Amino acid sequence: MGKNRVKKAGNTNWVMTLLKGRTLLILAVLVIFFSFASPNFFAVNTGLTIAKHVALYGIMGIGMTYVIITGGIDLSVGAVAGLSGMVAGGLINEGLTIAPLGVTVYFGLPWIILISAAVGVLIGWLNGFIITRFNVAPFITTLGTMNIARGLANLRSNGATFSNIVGKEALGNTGFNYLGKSIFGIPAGVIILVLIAIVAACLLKYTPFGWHILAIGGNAKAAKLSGIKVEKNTTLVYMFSGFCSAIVGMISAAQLVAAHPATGEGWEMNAISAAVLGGTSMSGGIGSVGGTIIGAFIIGVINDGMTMCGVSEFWQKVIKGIVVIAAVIVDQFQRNLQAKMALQARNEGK
Amino acid sequence: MGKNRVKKAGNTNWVMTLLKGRTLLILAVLVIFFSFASPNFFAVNTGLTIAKHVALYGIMGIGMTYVIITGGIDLSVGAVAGLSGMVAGGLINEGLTIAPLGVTVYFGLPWIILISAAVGVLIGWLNGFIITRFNVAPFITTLGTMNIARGLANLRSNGATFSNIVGKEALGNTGFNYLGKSIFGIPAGVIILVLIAIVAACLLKYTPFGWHILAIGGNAKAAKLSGIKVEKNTTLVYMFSGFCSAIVGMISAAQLVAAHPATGEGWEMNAISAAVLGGTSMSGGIGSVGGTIIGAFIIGVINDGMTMCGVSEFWQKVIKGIVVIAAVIVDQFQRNLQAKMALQARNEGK
Amino acid sequence: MDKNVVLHAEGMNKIYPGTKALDNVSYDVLKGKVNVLIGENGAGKSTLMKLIAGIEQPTSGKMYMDGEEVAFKDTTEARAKGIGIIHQELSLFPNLNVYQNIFMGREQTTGRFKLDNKTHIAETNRVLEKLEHVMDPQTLAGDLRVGQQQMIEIARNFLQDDLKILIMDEPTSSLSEQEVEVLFRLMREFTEAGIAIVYISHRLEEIMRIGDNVTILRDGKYVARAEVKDIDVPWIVQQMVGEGKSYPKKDREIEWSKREKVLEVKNLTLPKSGGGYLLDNVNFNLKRGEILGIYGLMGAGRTEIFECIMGLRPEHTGEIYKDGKLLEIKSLRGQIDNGFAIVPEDRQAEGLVQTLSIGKNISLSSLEDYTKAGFIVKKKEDEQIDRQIKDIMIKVADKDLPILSLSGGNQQKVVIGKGILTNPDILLLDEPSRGIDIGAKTEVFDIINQYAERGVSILVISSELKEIVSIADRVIVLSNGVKTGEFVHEEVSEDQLVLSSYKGHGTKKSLKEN
Amino acid sequence: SGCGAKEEPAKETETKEEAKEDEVLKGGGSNIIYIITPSQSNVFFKTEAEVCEATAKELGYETKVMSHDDDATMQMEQFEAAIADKAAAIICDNAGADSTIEAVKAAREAGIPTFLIDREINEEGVAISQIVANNYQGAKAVAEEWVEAMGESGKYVELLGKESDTNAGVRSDAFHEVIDQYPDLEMVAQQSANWDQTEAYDKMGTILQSNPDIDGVICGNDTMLCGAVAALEDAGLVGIPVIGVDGSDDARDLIKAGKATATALQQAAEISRMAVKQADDYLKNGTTGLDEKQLVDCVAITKDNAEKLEAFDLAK
Ligand SMILES: Nc1ncnc2c1ncn2[C@@H]1O[C@H](COP(=O)(O)OP(=O)(O)OP(=O)(O)O)[C@@H](O)[C@H]1O
Ligand SMILES: Nc1ncnc2c1ncn2[C@@H]1O[C@H](COP(=O)(O)OP(=O)(O)OP(=O)(O)O)[C@@H](O)[C@H]1O
Ligand SMILES: O[C@@H]1[C@H](O)[C@H](O)CO[C@H]1O
Ligand SMILES: [Mg+2]
Ligand SMILES: [Mg+2]
Repeated sequence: MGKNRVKKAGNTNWVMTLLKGRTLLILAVLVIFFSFASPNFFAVNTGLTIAKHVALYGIMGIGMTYVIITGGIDLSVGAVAGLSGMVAGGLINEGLTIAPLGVTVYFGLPWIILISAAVGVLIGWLNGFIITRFNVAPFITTLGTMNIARGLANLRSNGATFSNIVGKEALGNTGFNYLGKSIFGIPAGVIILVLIAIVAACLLKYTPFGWHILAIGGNAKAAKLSGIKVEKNTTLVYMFSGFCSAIVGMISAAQLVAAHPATGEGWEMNAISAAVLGGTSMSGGIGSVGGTIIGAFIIGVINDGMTMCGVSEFWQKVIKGIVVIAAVIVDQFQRNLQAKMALQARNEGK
Repeated sequence: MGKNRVKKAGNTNWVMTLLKGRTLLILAVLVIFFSFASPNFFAVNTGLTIAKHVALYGIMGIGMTYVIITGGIDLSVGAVAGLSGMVAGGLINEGLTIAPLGVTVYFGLPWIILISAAVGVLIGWLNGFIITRFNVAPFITTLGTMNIARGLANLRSNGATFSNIVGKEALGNTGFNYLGKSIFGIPAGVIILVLIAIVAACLLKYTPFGWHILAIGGNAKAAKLSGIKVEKNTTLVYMFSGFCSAIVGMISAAQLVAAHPATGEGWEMNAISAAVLGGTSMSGGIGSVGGTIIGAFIIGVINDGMTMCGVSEFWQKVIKGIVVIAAVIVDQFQRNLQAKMALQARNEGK
Repeated sequence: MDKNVVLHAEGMNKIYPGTKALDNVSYDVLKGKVNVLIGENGAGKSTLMKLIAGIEQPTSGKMYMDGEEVAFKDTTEARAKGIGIIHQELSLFPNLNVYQNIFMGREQTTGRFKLDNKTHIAETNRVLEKLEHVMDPQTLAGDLRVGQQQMIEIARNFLQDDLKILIMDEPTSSLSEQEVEVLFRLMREFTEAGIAIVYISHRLEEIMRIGDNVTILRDGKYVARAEVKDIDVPWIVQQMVGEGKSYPKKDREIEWSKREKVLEVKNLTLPKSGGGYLLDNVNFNLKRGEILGIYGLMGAGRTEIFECIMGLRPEHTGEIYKDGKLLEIKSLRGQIDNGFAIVPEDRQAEGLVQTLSIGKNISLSSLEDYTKAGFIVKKKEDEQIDRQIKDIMIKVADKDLPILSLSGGNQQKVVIGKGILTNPDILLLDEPSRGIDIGAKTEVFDIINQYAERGVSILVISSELKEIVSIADRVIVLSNGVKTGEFVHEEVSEDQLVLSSYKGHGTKKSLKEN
Repeated sequence: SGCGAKEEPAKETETKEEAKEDEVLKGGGSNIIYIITPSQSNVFFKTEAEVCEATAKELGYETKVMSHDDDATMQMEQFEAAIADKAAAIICDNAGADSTIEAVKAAREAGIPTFLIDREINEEGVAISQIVANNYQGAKAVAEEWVEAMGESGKYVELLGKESDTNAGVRSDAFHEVIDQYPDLEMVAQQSANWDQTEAYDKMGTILQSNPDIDGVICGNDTMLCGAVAALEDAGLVGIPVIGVDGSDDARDLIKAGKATATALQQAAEISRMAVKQADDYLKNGTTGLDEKQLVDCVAITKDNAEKLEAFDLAK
């Protein structure tokens, strides 16, 4: 894990710091490149727009990072985003109809957000439960819940879009769309990203919980014998991932002022790429929130950069594929080099 | 691996055989269910139709099974299918234009099939090379090549479809579409599936190569120490997966008598589900071709069965998700039970 | 060159990033002899063997076999020259069965491709017969116990005809006297057939029995070579460590009868899947500050006792009392909170988190103790870690280095340190000295004693007689899940232990089995 | 009403004649009509499916509704399922002008008549009817509205539909046939958003960075129009000329609110009704009495007629 490894180089610190910035370097290169390729690329506003797009898979990527650290994977994130968006949109436009009583309840904004987030957490719990209780492979479990969540999202409205989800003064459920607006020029999504990132990073680095999930990913058996509640913590992690996805779903719905059941299709891949580009190891036990955010920005910069250069979507696909692989390869090299230097440091230390 | 464990039960054989048929049971249940649910379901023609559909992800699933056994995963299969279809379609309708010479070469059918298959194998090799040479995680590697292959497929025709790919007598490149027809009432795809399945099954069970990839998935380090060429074999496996996908791409193009660049989007998930439903372990080292084919049929029966029952696509998604998870859970139970019985047999054997 | 030398290695160097694992070592392997190679953890034994077996390539240096120079770029090439190796770390395929494991990489085929499983199975049975370790060749390796797996590891190398050199890197680390006997007999057969054996072990008394000549390495350098008949254990230790060291002799004058029982186990019974018992009505108790040794043949059920106590075997029956109170064992975490700590048998698989630093591996079990408002207070944590490192003498440059940068012995100490930091009343140690050198071993025992003195009660499993005799205040012996003996320190003698350890086994056959 | 069957060139009629002559399709035997559309989560297709289902039920048919997600292979599988299920007829908004032909042929061989809606295929004489909105005419109509709103000059952006969908090309061509006559209208960016709302929103947002000073946007369909408008609002560009195609209620509301200029209503509801009615006629009388290819003109929806629009239907 970037951070961790770095410390190792007692003496050769500055080289390490450089290496630590592995992916940061790649990001820098990309930014410089596009700044020349497209005149208006290097500008505050462009930065904000990219940040706004990045926020979405950044937040997802953080949840994903946690999951991958435990040695798992969560394919359901995109579908969960779609579902929670639909739940929110539905509650705003149609409220909650309790058939037997024949009444329709309209909730206030806080409740709407709470319920929609809860839906995500619930699916996350389901993932964790199936994975830990029946030890079904995470890939399959979340592939299954992905289908389930997507299906439910569509069933909520029978495939229709909830449009103009601004709520009504009368019902006191207005304001949802502010999740998509900017506050003091900073997109709400970006602010939320920062908040979640700070919390997630602290949890991971400064609390027993964080180290416990790192241990689970590193060696589940040893973790268990060290008295770590493997099942419980793993489940919590999937719940967190579900939560993040739900938030993303709401933000994206708010931005469009409309909730569409197909929202989030394929986003899981962006989230995973972000995490891995950020140095998270697919084999678990290694990963950092900071890295993931850098990873998310790499993806964002490629996407928007190429769009601004007017690259055809076909080439965009090809280039994206190449860059992702290349970035990870470079990352590998730097990591090995780091490990080497660590050993060196150690033996000099002797 | 089902097979392996079963042998252990020297005496309690018949129960074992029943358990061995784990997924087979599930399949049976589904068939019976749909036979009642939809009048025309239980019929030879329906069977053939389903088989024809299953052939596609069955073949892909076999390649995927090999990959997963080595402990990897191949997300590029769908895109590769799309690409090879486009290559074939392009060669038939437009031939190969060598700009500098300003000539256009038209190949005969065997060559067309060969070249298109080669493309798949090539991408498979690229996967294997990146994974073994730079040890990039298979998930990321194949995610990258998936984008690359999909992009190239679109670039080949700029997103357009190659229609009516029957070839011209004059150019001697006719006959491609027979890959999509039936021979003595049996769809060509099904025949190809059977052939590939037999070869793949024998390779896996009766040759050193088969042992070696099982060993790689079981304990790569030990495999290396046993003198097994881990890199080489792993790469071969990805090439095989690429080959299978290419074949699938051609069959599907032949069935439609048209090659469409978007063909195969999302098929990787079907292939993976088929393998896992067939008892392949995502953690590697365990899997069988026979199982995968059963798994493929489970998916096929669910899809076509629900379609014929007129289940809405949304419910289809939900149900499919549930069935996949449920099937794997059942599988788990039976497997544990099997393991127990195996031990029993062994201890009685003492 | 002497024609008794099958292999001569000249000026071998191996440099790992930052480590000089081997420093210009020359080495002769003598025909028909047991060539012993010893040295402390990290001395370079395995490295030298890896070079000879083609697993790693030397940074510089040449090797000669009967006169001509040889170089191996992988194990296959070495094997072709008749060199086989039994690896220090188990390297089996849990997903494959016994005969697949044995023949992996050396498959027999009928025709060019078809695997010949008839032969595989027949050969497997033959070899296992020879090893007196009969088992169903169809069994999955994953279902075997450590010891049995070690046997498979050994069996693999017994197939090779045209074997010239057999390297055995700590083959006995998880075998008990019984199996060791068998092994030694086979080794004799080999040497008589003119095969050269290179034998690595940390069990010095073994070496004195089986070895012909001894070569000693220290810090990657050649130190000395001698004929076994001309030397004794103290001499070896002298050469290995530099200054003399041996097992600590304990002289504790304690009236155990007056000490209160902290742990009382009554009628502990654990059914074996498919009939029979892993543990059959086992009773024993543990006093404050006492070190209770558990001896037994591999497979006797010792680890199971620990698993029951730690709540890993909910299916067990019988009562376990701590300080007189009956425990209802819920979870492993619960047991840790109840004041137990376990140091598991298999360091790599169950003891360490390889992705974490040395420090974190030490503090992992007790992180909650260093938190304020839910957050870890770095200072508190570091204090404890540093104290542990000092306390149990872990040799480490920087606690933030990856755990795998430590040598075997120090890794073991880290695992023990982790257990101790939960400050337990009762410490369970399963084979705490497996595969660590005498230096590290004595240090580990010092640690054990030191904590016993502080009033911690300790249960320690060991398969090594000398060790358990010298360290334990009291020893109980398990055999086939039955408690067959109990001896207090004064009266423990090695032969008594051996005797009792067989009591549990009826026929000669079943004795081979377990 | 803006709808009606168009005459088509004689030559096509001939080819159709000989194709039609061969035999009359009786249907698979059951009373089920299979309704296959690209997706249920796109209002446009959803309306198609719903109207088809309703009309078919009125006429006493069973229905099975499914969507192929623009995956021709999946569509083929659904056709084959329909054949196995002995469907009476298939109504389909297809997954590709070329890659659908084989599926329709297969149905034909099984005696099942296919009626295509919204998107045409590149072969005649296999389907019984191809009832498609006149995308070309419709796109041109809204383009004119847009040019006027633009005052015949300014910078603009085009959001294209899925390249794989013929309609995407047709509409873009039509747009430019009109717009390119005005030299002062300058296209500063052209990107595909794959008919998708979120993608349109993101792409628009990005494009606005390289071209903050644009004066108008043209979109291949309404879902993209909605996404684009949302992005424009974020950039404070409310009310600049924006057009789309489809005539969805969401687009209508934006037009009413003055946030969008116009959209071309493809009378999805009408088209769907026609398809089912013709299927019914055909099954009963062995002929629809109409040509295979039927173009239904689109209606330009602007502020003036917006409130008459409801669920892709124009109140008479
Ligand atoms: N792959 C490696 N990378 C870096 N250093 C290594 C590697 N393998 C071994 N070393 C170092 O080389 C030295 C010798 O290791 P080796 O395994 O040969 O010791 P050993 O004598 O076998 O010890 P033990 O008795 O514990 O097996 C040690 O310092 C070890 O840390
Ligand atoms: N996987 C297994 N299946 C069946 N029986 C087993 C298994 N593992 C262990 N046993 C039984 O449990 C008993 C004890 O095994 P275990 O390895 O715990 O003994 P041990 O005394 O701890 O030996 P070791 O010295 O290896 O720790 C043996 O009789 C063995 O038959
Ligand atoms: O005509 C349809 C609609 O415009 C839909 O919105 C996208 O696909 C096109 O083919
Ligand atoms: Mg060693
Ligand atoms: Mg044990």
